[in-house]
Amino acid sequence: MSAAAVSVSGPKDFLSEVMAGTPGDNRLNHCIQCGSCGGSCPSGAEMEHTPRRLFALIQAGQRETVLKSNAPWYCVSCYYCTVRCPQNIHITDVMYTLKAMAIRAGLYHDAAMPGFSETFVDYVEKYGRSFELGLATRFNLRHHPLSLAGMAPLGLGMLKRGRMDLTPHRIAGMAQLSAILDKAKALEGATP
Amino acid sequence: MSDSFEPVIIGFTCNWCSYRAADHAGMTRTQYPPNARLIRLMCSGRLDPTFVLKALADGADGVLIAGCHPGECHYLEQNYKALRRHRLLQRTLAQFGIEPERVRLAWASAAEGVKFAAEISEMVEEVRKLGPLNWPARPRPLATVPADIPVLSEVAA
Amino acid sequence: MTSQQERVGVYVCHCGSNIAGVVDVESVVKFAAEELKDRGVVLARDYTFMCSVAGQELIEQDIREQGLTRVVVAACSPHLHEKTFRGACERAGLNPYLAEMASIREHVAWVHSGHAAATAKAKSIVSGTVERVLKNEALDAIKVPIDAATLVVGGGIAGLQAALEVAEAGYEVYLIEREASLGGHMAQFDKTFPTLDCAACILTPKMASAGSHPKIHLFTWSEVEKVEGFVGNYTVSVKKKPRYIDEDVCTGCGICVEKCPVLVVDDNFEAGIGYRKAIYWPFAQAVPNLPVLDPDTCTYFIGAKTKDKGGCKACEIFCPTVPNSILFGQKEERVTLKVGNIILATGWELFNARRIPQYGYGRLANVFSNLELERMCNAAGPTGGKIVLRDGQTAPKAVGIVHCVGSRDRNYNPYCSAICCMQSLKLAHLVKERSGAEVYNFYIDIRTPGKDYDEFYQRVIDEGVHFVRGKVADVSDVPLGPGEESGKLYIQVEDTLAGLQRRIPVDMVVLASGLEPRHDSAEVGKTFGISCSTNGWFIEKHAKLDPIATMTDGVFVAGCAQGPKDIPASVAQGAAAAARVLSYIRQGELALEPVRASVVEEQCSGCRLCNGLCPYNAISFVEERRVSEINAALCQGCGTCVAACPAGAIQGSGYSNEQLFAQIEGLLREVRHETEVV
Amino acid sequence: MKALFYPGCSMQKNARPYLDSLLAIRADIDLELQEIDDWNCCGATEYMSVHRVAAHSLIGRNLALAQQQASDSDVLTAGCSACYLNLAKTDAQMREDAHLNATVNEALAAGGLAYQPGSLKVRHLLDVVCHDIGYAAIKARVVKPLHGLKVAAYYGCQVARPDYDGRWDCHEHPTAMDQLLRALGAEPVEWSLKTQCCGGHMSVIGPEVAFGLIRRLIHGATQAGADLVATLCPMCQLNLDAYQVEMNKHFHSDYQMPVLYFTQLMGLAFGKNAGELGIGKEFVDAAPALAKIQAEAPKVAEAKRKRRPKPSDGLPPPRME
Repeated sequence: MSAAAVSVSGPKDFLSEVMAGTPGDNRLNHCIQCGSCGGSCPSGAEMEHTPRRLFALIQAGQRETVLKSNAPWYCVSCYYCTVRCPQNIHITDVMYTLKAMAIRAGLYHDAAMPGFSETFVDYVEKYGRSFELGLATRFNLRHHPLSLAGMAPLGLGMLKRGRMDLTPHRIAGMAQLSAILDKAKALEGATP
Repeated sequence: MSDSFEPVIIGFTCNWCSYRAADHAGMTRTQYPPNARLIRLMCSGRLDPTFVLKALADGADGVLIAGCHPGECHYLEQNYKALRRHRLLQRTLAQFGIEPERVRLAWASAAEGVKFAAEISEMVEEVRKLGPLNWPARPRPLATVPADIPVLSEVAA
Repeated sequence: MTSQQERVGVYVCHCGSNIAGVVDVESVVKFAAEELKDRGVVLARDYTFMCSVAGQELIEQDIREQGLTRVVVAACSPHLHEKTFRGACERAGLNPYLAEMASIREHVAWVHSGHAAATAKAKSIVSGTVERVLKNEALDAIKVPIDAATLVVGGGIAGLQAALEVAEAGYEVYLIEREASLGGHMAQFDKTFPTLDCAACILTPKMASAGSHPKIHLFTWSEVEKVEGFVGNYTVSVKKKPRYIDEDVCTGCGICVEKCPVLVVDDNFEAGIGYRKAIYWPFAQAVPNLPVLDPDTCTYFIGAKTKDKGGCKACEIFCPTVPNSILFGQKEERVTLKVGNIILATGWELFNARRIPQYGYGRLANVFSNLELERMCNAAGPTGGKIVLRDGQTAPKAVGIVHCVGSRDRNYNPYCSAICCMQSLKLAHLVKERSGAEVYNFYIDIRTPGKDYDEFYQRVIDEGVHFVRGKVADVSDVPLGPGEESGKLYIQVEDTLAGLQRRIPVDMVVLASGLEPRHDSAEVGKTFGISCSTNGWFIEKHAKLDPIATMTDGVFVAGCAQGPKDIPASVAQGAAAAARVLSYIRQGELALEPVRASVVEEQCSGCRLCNGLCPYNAISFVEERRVSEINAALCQGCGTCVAACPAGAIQGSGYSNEQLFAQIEGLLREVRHETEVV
Repeated sequence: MKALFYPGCSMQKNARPYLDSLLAIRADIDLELQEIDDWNCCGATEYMSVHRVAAHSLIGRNLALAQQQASDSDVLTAGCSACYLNLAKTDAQMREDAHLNATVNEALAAGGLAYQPGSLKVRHLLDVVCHDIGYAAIKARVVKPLHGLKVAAYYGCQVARPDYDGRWDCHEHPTAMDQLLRALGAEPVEWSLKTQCCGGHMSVIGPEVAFGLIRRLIHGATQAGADLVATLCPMCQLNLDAYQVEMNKHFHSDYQMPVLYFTQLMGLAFGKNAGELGIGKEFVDAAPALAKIQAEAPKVAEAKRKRRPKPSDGLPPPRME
């Protein structure tokens, strides 16, 4: 084995870190590499690594490869893998953990994926509600400027049918929500 | 000695299910706290209530009574007698000021090492919270038959 | 005190590193030798393996030379080696019941990791055992006579083997089978792995031998309802279900079956892919060679129930025997049997793949179970051995075999069903041979640990069967993209070796459904006084050293009732169970643990409280003397009456109050000392 | 019955027809909804990807407000699958994970709030309608049965999975909506894709993946002979309806499969007019499909006379038993 293939932190550390970051009895260490997750995944064909492969890489301590993978970002949260997993691993929850870890480590490979999530989060943190028009526009402007024009008919169609707001709605308890989220983030930063 | 209180538990187990559940915990290397010491009876129905009183009087902080699951007794239904005696025991001990949690009844089949270990772990934590049992206040010298412990005739059946 | 006169030897076993790796054995020995000296311990030793011949000789030598009167062995669970060490004592002339074991492996070393706490606990246990053994009494084993007749429950290959072995040795066997014929699941198969012997060719001779053996009394279409008694002396009540056939008259000519106009799906023998009549042969080579009438589908019975008048009666009309063999009025019968031993070979059931909806079984026409495919491969089956789609005609061009259906899956059964890999390889071979179809096996691991099994796997690879490593995600009849053809079944899977998601179009899917315990195994276990594992299989006495006996003396297990296994293992276990039974029979009587209750009449007040407590009705009241009395032959030694007697008049040998009080004191030795110090 | 109601952002706008139709039928089914005052966005599947604890706290605020405002019902219902799942997930994981529970409550305390996990029963609207109101009560309200309308009941992912509280009969092939449709007089079609993914956020971040999934669903419903798809989730409706047009462009196909909310179909069966139910705001026009509704119940094909099976019939048919 080449030196580069050996993880610096040691394989077990990364596995423990991912498990600790995922709530409940997530059983990630029980993976038997059967592939029922990768087989069940609606976007599995587009993933650089199937969930199964990611779990092997996690066990092997390949932190960077895992956190750079597009796989977690292609997760659509359909939970097929979770309910079908013969080892009852909470796979979807692990995907959330990996996304958050990738953002923290700044290791995501295509900014578009986390970009969508982060844009969404921005709106929620500013208004307390999501705002589809703003979200789609800002996301596409930032990441897919060319496709913006292509999607315009859909946006217009939504507006025409009264299914899209032109301005965002702000909740009354915005200060309260901000206080909660700030505290939560501080606590999240404090605990791994 | 560590400063935290380590309770001593005496466990009465039956030959067919719960003692073997303890064996099964061993075979599957299921870890649990070392506070319990087991006594094998042929059946939980053999449990004479005075055994429990004796154990508590001699320094145990809690007593576990473990038998086969209801309906699975090796001797058909004798574990139901253990169930009845356990209830009466708890009532009687309450009159002595002893918390009912100190006498726990559990069912475990020969295949349930994990359950048996969990019962012990839970019980150790519960009794740890209750603290040491100093009852009766003065210990007896070794090897005397506890003649002054009341025989619970109403517990018999 | 008596303890002053007794000479106790304490032996602490290392069990290699099993005990010594956690418990400080030397410290335990020192404790016994020094601290327990005043309790009568005259010597304490440790040894790597006490159970070895050398270890046992050590004890024997000490008994002879040091004059030990009591022995304590701190080692594994008494369920493993109590007999071993009692045997050693007996050989040295010490009553075997003056020895006791202290379990410091299963109850200490294997469940605790802190050395200090584990060692302290081991000392308490040794102390408790020493106190107990001081109160032990010399006892004699109880001898019970063994009835030479044997009950075998289940007429599959395991039960057949057991029954034939016992009968060949010259003893009576009652063979009970729930279905209408002997044969079990093996009779449904076409070929057997890995040799591809025809299942019927090797099974039916055994069925015929059992059917005609003068020592074997066959009860098919029958079930055991109740079992009473104990080893050597069981009374068994058997329910014979009505076949509506006069077994003594019927010649098995089959005209009734031919004339019956009602055709129904045969969910039993044909696994749902074939038909049978309302009066039917269980299958062609059935033993006994008698049809059975199914009142739920018979026109006469349905008519009699709904309209108060029967109809049809074609079977009766055409029956050529005199008197007529059809008995519409036949009723359930009950038979009582006396036997000394029981062999349970009740077998398994197929996992119901409908529980995994994503595989489409029961919904998609061309998804079959492995058992259905076994019938399809069988020349005597509904398709005459042709591999066809649901239309009964079209041969599949591609077939996918899905492994681990309901097995190795915590959503269903966590265990490996042990036989499905080999069965799937066999089916792959047969499908390929019969239809020429491309065959894909989808597996997690191929498990071929039997003799010549992996060689068979290699052969199937050579035959061109495809292998894809991945647990199948789903089977669907809907194409994903415009490039996918309609009318196919798509197997979606991650090819884990290629790291790709694949969708493989096939015409037929075969689900390698796993083995499950019989749905009523818990109830059956209760009837025979044995228990089931969490997965529902009968629990053997010891997983390694006694996989044949059970916790109930005189009840043995064989075949899949004890856990999934293949035919050779079932046959071996059936024969082994028979050997155990024969050994009991030849001994003529059996030595039982002398754990029994007895009444000390002088102390008995005649309150009768104990009378109703005994589950075996062993306690009766003697009017003349106004005392209760215990029948030692009936008593099983549970001790409930001992605990209940308000006068303390009932003695429990082996588990006396004195022994148990002493053990409590011994276990709490250091706590008592501490409190005294305080 | 009475229930606390969490509408969610989608129902406010893009899924307005869902909300409108729900409001239109609630009196008929005797469902009293108490909207959580000043609720905030649930974070969809996005917030959880960025900040896990903050995401649970974001959801926790809604749970805490609901618990505070609850008067005589502990049922909290949401119509959007993602909202429902998020609320249920936070409640379940706070129950299971003591550390998470403590952390979220510490965050909530910064806003003067607290939530006791398990104090509310989080339920999807379909669950409340089918299992609490019940099919019999619904059937009794039907004045214009949807006779002749073949509907593919589409549940999507997040209602039946992971199903923290065991509310559904099956993770893959639930039957509640099928039974509801039957109660309305419609004919649910048998199809394989009831809980397959609609594409979720892939329609925005990776449209080609989404188009494949959308096509499969629309094709599956068409192949099963459905006149329309009934859904219970704004995201599913948006992907299957609005993106159906884009998907057609992508594959050069011409699927025309209308997608309506189950509440809209309930409204039709209860005799409400289409406008009141928000019908007409869908991209793929539902009018041609709805025109198939017949006044009379279609004659059930007469049960085939029992005849003896013949070998030419092939093997006995598969059964679900």
